[in-house]
Amino acid sequence: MLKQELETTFDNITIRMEKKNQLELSITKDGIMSVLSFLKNKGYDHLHVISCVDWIDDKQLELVYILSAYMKQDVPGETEQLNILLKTRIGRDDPKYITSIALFPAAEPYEREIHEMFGVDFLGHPRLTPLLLERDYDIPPFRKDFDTKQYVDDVFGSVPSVEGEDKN
Amino acid sequence: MHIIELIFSPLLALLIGVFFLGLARKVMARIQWRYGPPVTQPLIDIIRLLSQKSASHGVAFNIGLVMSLAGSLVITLFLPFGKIAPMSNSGGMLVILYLMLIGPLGMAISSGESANPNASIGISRKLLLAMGYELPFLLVVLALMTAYNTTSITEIVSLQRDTGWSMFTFPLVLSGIAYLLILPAMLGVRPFEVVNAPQEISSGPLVEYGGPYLALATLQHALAFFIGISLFVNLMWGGAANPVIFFLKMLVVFFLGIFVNAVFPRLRIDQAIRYLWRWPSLIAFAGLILVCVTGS
Amino acid sequence: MDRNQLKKWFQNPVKMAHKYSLHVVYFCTGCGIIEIPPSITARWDAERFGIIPVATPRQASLFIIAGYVSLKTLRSIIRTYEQMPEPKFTVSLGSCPINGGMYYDSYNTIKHLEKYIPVDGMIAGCMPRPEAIFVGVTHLWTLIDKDMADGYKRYRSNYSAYRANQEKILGKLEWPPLFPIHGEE
Amino acid sequence: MRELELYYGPQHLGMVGNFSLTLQVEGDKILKASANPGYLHRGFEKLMEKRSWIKNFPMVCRINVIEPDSMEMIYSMGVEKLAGIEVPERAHFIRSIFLELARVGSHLFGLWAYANMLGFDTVAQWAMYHRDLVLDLFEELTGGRVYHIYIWPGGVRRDFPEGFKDKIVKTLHTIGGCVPDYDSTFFNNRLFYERACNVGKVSRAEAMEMGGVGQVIRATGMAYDIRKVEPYAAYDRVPWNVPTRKEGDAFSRIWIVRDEMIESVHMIFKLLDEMPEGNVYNRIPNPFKWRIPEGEAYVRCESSRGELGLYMVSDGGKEPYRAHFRTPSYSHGLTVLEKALEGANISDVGNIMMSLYVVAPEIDR
Repeated sequence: MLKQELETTFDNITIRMEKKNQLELSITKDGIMSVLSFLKNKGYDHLHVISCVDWIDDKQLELVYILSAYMKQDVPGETEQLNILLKTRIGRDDPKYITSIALFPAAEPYEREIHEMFGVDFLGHPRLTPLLLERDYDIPPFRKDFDTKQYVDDVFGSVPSVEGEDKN
Repeated sequence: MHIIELIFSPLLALLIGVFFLGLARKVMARIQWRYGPPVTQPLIDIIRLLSQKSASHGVAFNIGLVMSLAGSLVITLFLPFGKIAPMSNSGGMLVILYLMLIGPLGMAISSGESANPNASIGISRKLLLAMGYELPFLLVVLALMTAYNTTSITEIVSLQRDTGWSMFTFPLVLSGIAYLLILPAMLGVRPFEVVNAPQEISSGPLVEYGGPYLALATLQHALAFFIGISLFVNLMWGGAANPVIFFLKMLVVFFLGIFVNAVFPRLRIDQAIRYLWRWPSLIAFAGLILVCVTGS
Repeated sequence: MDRNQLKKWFQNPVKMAHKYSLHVVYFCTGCGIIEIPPSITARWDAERFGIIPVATPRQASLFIIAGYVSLKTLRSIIRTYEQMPEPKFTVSLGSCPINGGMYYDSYNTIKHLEKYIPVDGMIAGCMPRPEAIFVGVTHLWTLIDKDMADGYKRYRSNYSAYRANQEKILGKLEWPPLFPIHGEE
Repeated sequence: MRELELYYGPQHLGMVGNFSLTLQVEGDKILKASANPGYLHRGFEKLMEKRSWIKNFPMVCRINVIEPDSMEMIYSMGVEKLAGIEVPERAHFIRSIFLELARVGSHLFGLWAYANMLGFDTVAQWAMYHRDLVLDLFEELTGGRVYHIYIWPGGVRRDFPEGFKDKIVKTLHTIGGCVPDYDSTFFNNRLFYERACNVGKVSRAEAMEMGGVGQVIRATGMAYDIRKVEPYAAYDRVPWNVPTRKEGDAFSRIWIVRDEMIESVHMIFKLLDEMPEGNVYNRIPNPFKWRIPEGEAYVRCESSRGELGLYMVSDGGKEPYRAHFRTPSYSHGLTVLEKALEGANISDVGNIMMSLYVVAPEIDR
């Protein structure tokens, strides 16, 4: 039902439904906002998470918006609960995207985190300040080319132990 | 003899106050299904604190603390503890009422100097709370003074020996009830433990106190506890001629306070003030009118 | 209290008071904090030994670092430690402050806590059970008895090395040094 | 009045984990609050990419220290969905019982934290004692007090030992026998009502757009529970109710916690009655060589603080390519809390925060 509506409304959308309760939509990067507002009007009003996957081989970052309907569970006819995975890919070098706070205020911390962990700039976000991290990392730490073991050896391994500490 | 009493009675007050603090922790622990610390625990804490080095935050920080402790120590001279009453003939209730303000004021000066926002919030709460219970307390004291026609505590106590405890004599019943209602606030136990609330404002005025300063503040707290209970016993429960009986009476009041402490959460400061200025004040006022109407 | 203890009280009341009045500032840095509430509440009741949590470092004498230490926490740990009045003791819970534990390759947790602040005792385990915490505390008592819980003295004497390590990992620290640093006077 | 900047946390008595708030205060009123998490960040999701599927179990349960079991559950569910593993019927029941026990324990911990914040030491101590009784059950069943690693892909690690059912019943009766005590000292206490009523109000519309889940939306009258909506384990095999209230304030959230605990206990009794015999796990391939086919999955379950989600991607390798946990405290602590604190009294910060049941390690991961 929703599937047909989506197919007729948007041209360049790929729809897959392989697993139970899970609808995967892929769309080019300029279509996300219109699909999000379309889904929100359809009752998919709860944004669970905005995730990001680093596909380093394709030199792309994939943003994943996961939505489901909270209010809709009372509506008769819609018995099946769907989790919608809305995906888009953006370039890995100098990634920029638009914020979705206007549609979903819950997106604010997720976008902050993705900015921090993957280095994606969300245009129009009111505070892209550091959320979780203390140090500045050269490569945002959640990217695939950030080697944690190497980093740990470089940074923490080089700290000398304090003199006289081995007394105990 | 008089000199010995002068030296002895503040020490006794300190000792009993510290003992009450320890007993409070033990009793609370038992209510909470725990074994609890030894009764001497506050004493151990004080020894430990006195041996630590801590930072001072300026001259006013030290002076205020000493002033607060000294003010509380002086009150104990005016309070009869059984027969031990070194200075209770001079002065009387009015002096005590005046001196009771010095404790919070000294703490305010001292912790204001530490410039910690938690301390300033805590001290504003402390002064507000003092304002809250002073009004009904003053009304109660006025009623007592009118009823017994004297301001001296020793005389109030000795008069009660003839008439029975003032809490249970006819015109003072209402005042007695009002005093009982504000007693937790005067002792600073829950639900009125708003000043030191560790979970809300990191123990309020005491936030920057460490080492010896905290030891002095603990002693001041112990003294305040002692004064609150002793004043109640003297004014309402007839005091006592014998120090042992007096102590037992104090224990009963203390247990009342601790049981209230165990089963209530703390109120917000505005709720506490609203409570204190409503029922206890009304009852105390009614008690005062009753005394004036029926009095001689 | 047996007779032996009474004798000790007379001999050295200050040391005994330090042993039996450990006021703790619990730094709930990690998983360790989950076993702290059981150990201070009805089941194990740490208050038997005079151990109670306090709200501010100024009032404390024991600093319990309960678990892995992330970089953001390290900054506040150092500040808290420096605010505590001397003598002060530090105990860390769990394997993570000892050598990184299961976060050996995490980019945001430090691996050896004793390189940044002196630690008097380390209780291993993931998580140390409440019993283990009490064993650690009794061990600390022995150390205090033998004057071996001298972390704060080591901090004083090796302050420049500690400060250098802290600045190496956290960048320039915004508060002034607690003790004079060698070579600057 | 002078405006003050007040730092609340990171280390604070009665707070679960390190979490700090910067409050703009005018007098006793909070003008603006901004949350500052990150004190417990370990980078789990990054570390998981370096460890094999089965090695990740010790990692996931440490994300949430209070209730690790729902973390194990969601990870198992994710792996099962990606790899297409079936779970035997008895294992479903055992999982449900186990998770409900964990929910009771976690709620008791939450009650400790909340009561402690209000200065209700006595009730706090009782709650912590009762939680310990639940932990004893876990210890007997799994060998661990806090971290259990009991739920695996394909079932559970081992069956209930002899006589374990009776022990569960006995423990729950002990705890249930104290409900009148809790009621008279805490839940029906007038002062608790005074402190919590109309404090930290979150309306349904606000909760929805801020991403509130769990008690936050159930306190606004919406009976949304993943166990009902998208049943997993054995939650659709027995009848049970979703407790709701209408007001949306701290008082109703804490009452929902109480009602949920009682509902969980009743549910455990029903599940114990209807538990079938049989196998408790299906064998999985050799975990050291285990590869999971390419794909992605989003699974969710109901933890004690609300909906817990896991987005997982596999590229057909030995390790997860990406795992992202959507934890309930994330939106509660970062968006809902900031909203609820605006205009609140300064004494109510901990009150509001613990009634939202914000658990810091969940936010930071």
